[in-house]
Amino acid sequence: MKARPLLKWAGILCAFAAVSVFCIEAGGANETKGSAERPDVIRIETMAAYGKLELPPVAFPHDKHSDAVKKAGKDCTACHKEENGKLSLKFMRVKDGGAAALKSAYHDNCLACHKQTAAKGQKAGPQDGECRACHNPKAPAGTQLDMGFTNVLHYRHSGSKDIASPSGDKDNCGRCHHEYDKAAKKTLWAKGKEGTCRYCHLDAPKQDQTLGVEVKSFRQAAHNDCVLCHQSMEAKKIASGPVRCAGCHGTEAQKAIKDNNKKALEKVGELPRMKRNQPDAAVISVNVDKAAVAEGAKIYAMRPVPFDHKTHEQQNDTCRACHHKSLDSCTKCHTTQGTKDSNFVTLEQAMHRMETQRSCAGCHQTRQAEPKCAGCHKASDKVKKPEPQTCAKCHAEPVAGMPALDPAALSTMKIEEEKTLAEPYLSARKMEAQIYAQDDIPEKVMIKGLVDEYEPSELPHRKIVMTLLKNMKDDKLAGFFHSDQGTVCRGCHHNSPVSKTPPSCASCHAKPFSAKEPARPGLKAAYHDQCMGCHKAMKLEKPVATDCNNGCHKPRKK
Amino acid sequence: MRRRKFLALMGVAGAGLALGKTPAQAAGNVHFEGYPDAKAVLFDATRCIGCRKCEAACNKVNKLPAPAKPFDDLKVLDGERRTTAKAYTVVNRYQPAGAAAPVFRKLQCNHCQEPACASACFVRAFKKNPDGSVTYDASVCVGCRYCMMACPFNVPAYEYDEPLTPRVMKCTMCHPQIESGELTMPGCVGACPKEALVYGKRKDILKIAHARIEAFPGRYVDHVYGESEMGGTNWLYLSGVPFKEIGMREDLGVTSAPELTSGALAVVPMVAAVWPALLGGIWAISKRNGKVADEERKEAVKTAVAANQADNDAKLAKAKEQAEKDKKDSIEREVKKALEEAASAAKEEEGA
Amino acid sequence: MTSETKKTLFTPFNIFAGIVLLIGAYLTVMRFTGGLAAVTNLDDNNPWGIWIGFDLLCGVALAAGGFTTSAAVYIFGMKKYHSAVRPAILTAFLGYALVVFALHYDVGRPWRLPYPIFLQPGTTSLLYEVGLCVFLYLTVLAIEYSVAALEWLGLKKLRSLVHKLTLLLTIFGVVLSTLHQSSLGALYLIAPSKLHPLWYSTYLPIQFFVSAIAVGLSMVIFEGTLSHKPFHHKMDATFLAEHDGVILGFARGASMVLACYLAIKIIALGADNNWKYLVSGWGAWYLFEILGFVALPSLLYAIGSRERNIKLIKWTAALTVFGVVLNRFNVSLVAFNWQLPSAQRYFPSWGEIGVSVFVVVVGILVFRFIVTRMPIFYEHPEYKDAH
Amino acid sequence: MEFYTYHDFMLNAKNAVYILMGLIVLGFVGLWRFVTARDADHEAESHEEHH
Repeated sequence: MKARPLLKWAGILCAFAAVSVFCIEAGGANETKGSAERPDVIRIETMAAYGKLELPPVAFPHDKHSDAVKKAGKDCTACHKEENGKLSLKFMRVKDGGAAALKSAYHDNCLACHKQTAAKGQKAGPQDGECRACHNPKAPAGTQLDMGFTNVLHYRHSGSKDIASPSGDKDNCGRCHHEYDKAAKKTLWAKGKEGTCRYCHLDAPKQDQTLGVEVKSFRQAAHNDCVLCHQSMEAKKIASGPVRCAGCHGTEAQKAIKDNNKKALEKVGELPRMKRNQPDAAVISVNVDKAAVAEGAKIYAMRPVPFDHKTHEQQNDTCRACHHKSLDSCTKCHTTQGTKDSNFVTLEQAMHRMETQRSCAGCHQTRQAEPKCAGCHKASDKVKKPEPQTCAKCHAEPVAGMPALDPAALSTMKIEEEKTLAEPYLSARKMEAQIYAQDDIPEKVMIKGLVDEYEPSELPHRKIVMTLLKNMKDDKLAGFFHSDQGTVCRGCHHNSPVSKTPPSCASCHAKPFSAKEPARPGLKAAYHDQCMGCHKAMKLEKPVATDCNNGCHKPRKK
Repeated sequence: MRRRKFLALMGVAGAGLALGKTPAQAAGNVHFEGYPDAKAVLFDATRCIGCRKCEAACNKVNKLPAPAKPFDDLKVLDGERRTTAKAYTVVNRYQPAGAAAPVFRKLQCNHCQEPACASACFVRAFKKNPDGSVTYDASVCVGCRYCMMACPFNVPAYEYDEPLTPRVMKCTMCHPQIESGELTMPGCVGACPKEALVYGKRKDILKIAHARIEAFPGRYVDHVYGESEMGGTNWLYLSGVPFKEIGMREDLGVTSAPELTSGALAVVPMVAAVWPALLGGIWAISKRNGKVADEERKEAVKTAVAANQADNDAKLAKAKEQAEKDKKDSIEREVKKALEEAASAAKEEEGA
Repeated sequence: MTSETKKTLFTPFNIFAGIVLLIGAYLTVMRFTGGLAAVTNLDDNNPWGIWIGFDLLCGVALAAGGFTTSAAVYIFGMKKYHSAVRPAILTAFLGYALVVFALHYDVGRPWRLPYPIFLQPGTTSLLYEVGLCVFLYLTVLAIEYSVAALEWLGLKKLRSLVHKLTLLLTIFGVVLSTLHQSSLGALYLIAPSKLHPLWYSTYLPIQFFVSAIAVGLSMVIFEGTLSHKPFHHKMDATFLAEHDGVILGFARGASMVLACYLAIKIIALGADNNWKYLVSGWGAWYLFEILGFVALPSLLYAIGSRERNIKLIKWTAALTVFGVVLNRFNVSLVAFNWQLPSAQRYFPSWGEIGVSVFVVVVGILVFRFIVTRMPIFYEHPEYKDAH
Repeated sequence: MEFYTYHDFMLNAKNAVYILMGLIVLGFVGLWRFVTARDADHEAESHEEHH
């Protein structure tokens, strides 16, 4: 009899164990699943500034709310207070007044509205007591795509008749571009000093000591200026830009914007240049120690580079592509030693670093990744330093009869004057790819490496060369860099001097795995690697690399 | 009495536990780098085009039976394959997420620096040769397949359809053919049109592999697979996609197979050395305990009887009687029970 | 007597045994003419199936009753369990003999089984250690068991000579059992990448050894219970009188050993910091094993021995035996190759199951043959008090 | 938890094991007391029976 309660006890323990096993399993199985893209979901975690959050942040669907408010016949002021005639981006307040105030701002207003709506018998959000409905850690996170303001979009604004200049000027730049005037205590248009918003409006709001104001974050500035303007236009029934989150930050919307940009560009033909007094051409040169020069010191530096600013403007989406901090000239911050403002990135690095798209070489390299170029320029393999003759392409050799490009003289020159110096050099540049005379290019090359298995392979040599040349037509960048005879040949005939009659492949590539040159491929691999590698990079479907008998080889006749 | 025995048992168990772990960690501060001139093969997945020429060459060089589908039939690549008794090497195709083109990977014996198969074999049928290859001797193999259990790369295959003379089959790095002068490099390496396979001294091969990573940082994952996996292998791999995307385990660790078992092997002599002495001691103690207890009991009874004989005679007699009766009852009960059980058993048996 | 024998020849068990023997014969022919592929589901990724997982691992574990009982009686001086020794030794002897018998089916060239010991020892292999110990222990068990056979045959002098070796053989037996019971676990130490981390541990050898003691004790209880019915008439008064005492004592021992095993299992979990794996399907299966078949039987044994509940103890013995079988299956089959896609996982063929059943039935038949003839459950009248 | 050094891993694992060790020893004592609790009763009972 005594055994009974003990057995019961053991049974209960067993059941408990079994239940916990399944609970643990259930816990493990619960993984957050990927949800559809929600550009309007904002994480509300303002309270985090006042200590550890008691409950998870709230995932707030903004568009859903603005639609509901609109439907209810109210406007933005239902949730956003006005300050100096402008809506505050914060919810039901102008300033965060501490943890308690914040908490009640959200709880009182959200829940009150939900309650009212529910009382009217309409679909409403979570009610008092349903904490986890808002503070839901498993709610889908919002995914907001960055909104890019390209030069075309800029033109669509600057060229719009609906956007008038506030000061009555011909140009409407002042409608958006501004500077804070300390004396007037407000923002004013500084004509000719416009830059992109991000130069001043950084990722986070920042107290500016000299101006004595807090400079809004880019996010605040963009929402304030773009969205509120769009809204006011909309109120005046003028066709305008997006006002909903998804309108800028959604995939669909961005595609639509891109399409509209394209249409606008087609309509105008060539995109008008921005009016910011930028040069058509300039000369990029190292900074010099003027005092030392005055004393007659000689300058040892790379030759200055004539730069076609106008062409590069057309090739880029935004000014920020190169001018990442300000619209000043590169050499202002990037000196030979680098400055604190440039984070000690030197001029050489700023122009040649491969890891960044902002440098000349880095940006040009991305062009080489295009299939038509990639056969020779296998992008990922670029670690070799460029050959000396490549340097001279940009760092112009002095040409008789043309003005000398002297760093010392350039350092005191105004940018408008540089144009006259640069233009002769730019117009003298050969911008078309060159090749040897047709007769000097062998038409066919017979490769007899695998004669024990296959008939000799026939390489359509001239056809290949001419195709490469054709690919470079109408391409200024390619034309400029391949304007010497023999440059194109080096795509295959590598590691030997440029020549009309380069050495045959077999003169370097013999048997594989030589002890002295273990990294050098044997002849078989050298051919296969070169041909297949190029075909693959250029995305040429045929011949299929593994189709030996129908591709390059034919089985040997017995 | 019981408590004392329990404590003794616990002591033994404790000693056993202690023995089980300490030698395992004291495996000795020894380190081996392998044969100095061992050869290795480097497989570069960024070069492999999946033409199966290596498979064909391997088949030819090792005189393996012809496959069901010819080697130029690339449809075979649609399924993932492994090495078998009839194919020492196979090439598989993978489509890693985000990669533009499929990636190929060749499988064969990796010729571990410290082979698991050799460590696991209880007849020493596997041998690590000075040229880096790991070879197998069928003339002593019992066919227990522990080598296949041990191999972290799932390489050795077995002739399951051989009733009496099954062999374990795996790549030999063409050791016999190179030894005899028939080949200068493994068959697969010689056949590769792209030099996706490089043959040379392991030390040089490692240098080449690292040089390639350095020369083309964007092209390769910064790791030479096999440099340290399972203590290092003599078949090394480079890849442009994470190795696990091309069917290679990245969680094998760097501990070689012999090191994994050295701890357990170290305990073996300890058990033989410690157990007999310990057990003998326990036996002696328990024997003496038994004797002492017997004497004590006798002594106690004697004293009690002597002291109480006079005035307790009657009581004792009564108690004895009672005890007697109890004993009888219990025996009777037992016998009765036994009889009943026997009867019921017999009955059941009859019934059946 | 003869009529009785005839009458019992066609019992349901005998008919079943006959069928199994016929199937076994067929499978034997298939195995040795068509190779392993003809009868098994083994493949290159799964070289070891139930012939190792059940016949070898479980066979050896379940035969652990021999060394635990003889050690308890002869070394630890627990004389009151004396009557349990002979059945346990016989079970162990048959168990090991059957393991070796079954291995002949599994290995490729069975006649080479002596190679590792006599021709070319691969001493780095834990399988060599297992092989050597099983070989030696089988010899020890044969000698230990031979006392009964010699009594049956009436060879008094030889019998008393062998009997004098009892202590020596027992100690030797414990040493060998310690070694190979643990080494069976150590076999898997070489494959950390294939065995699920919840089951893989550097403590595997100790886990196998301790669980073998637990299952050894349980097998004495379990097998005693099974034998009780058919062979009751063969059991003498001492055996029957001691039987309940044996059960209670062994239950208490098994409870502690199982608790010890549980402790080792949990420590192994902590030592490798594998807690995270508990929160998964594998974790649930692992907890099912150690809670349901280690912790629970330990508790039930404790309750049973405390309350002197023989019935509960007997059921718990069955639970423990099943639990250790489950553990061996988990290590060798379920959690082994856990990372392979399910299509490449192993499941035994009917032929493999058939051979395993065949081996077990052969064991039962031999056991029956011996206990009905030799002094196993009773003391030979001529050798009473000879120990 | 992620570990970057073997030392960190061991520190974490061993901390857990030492705590487990304590719990296990206590558990053993508890189990042993549970199993043997009736032994005294039985001895007492049988003693009484004899008188």
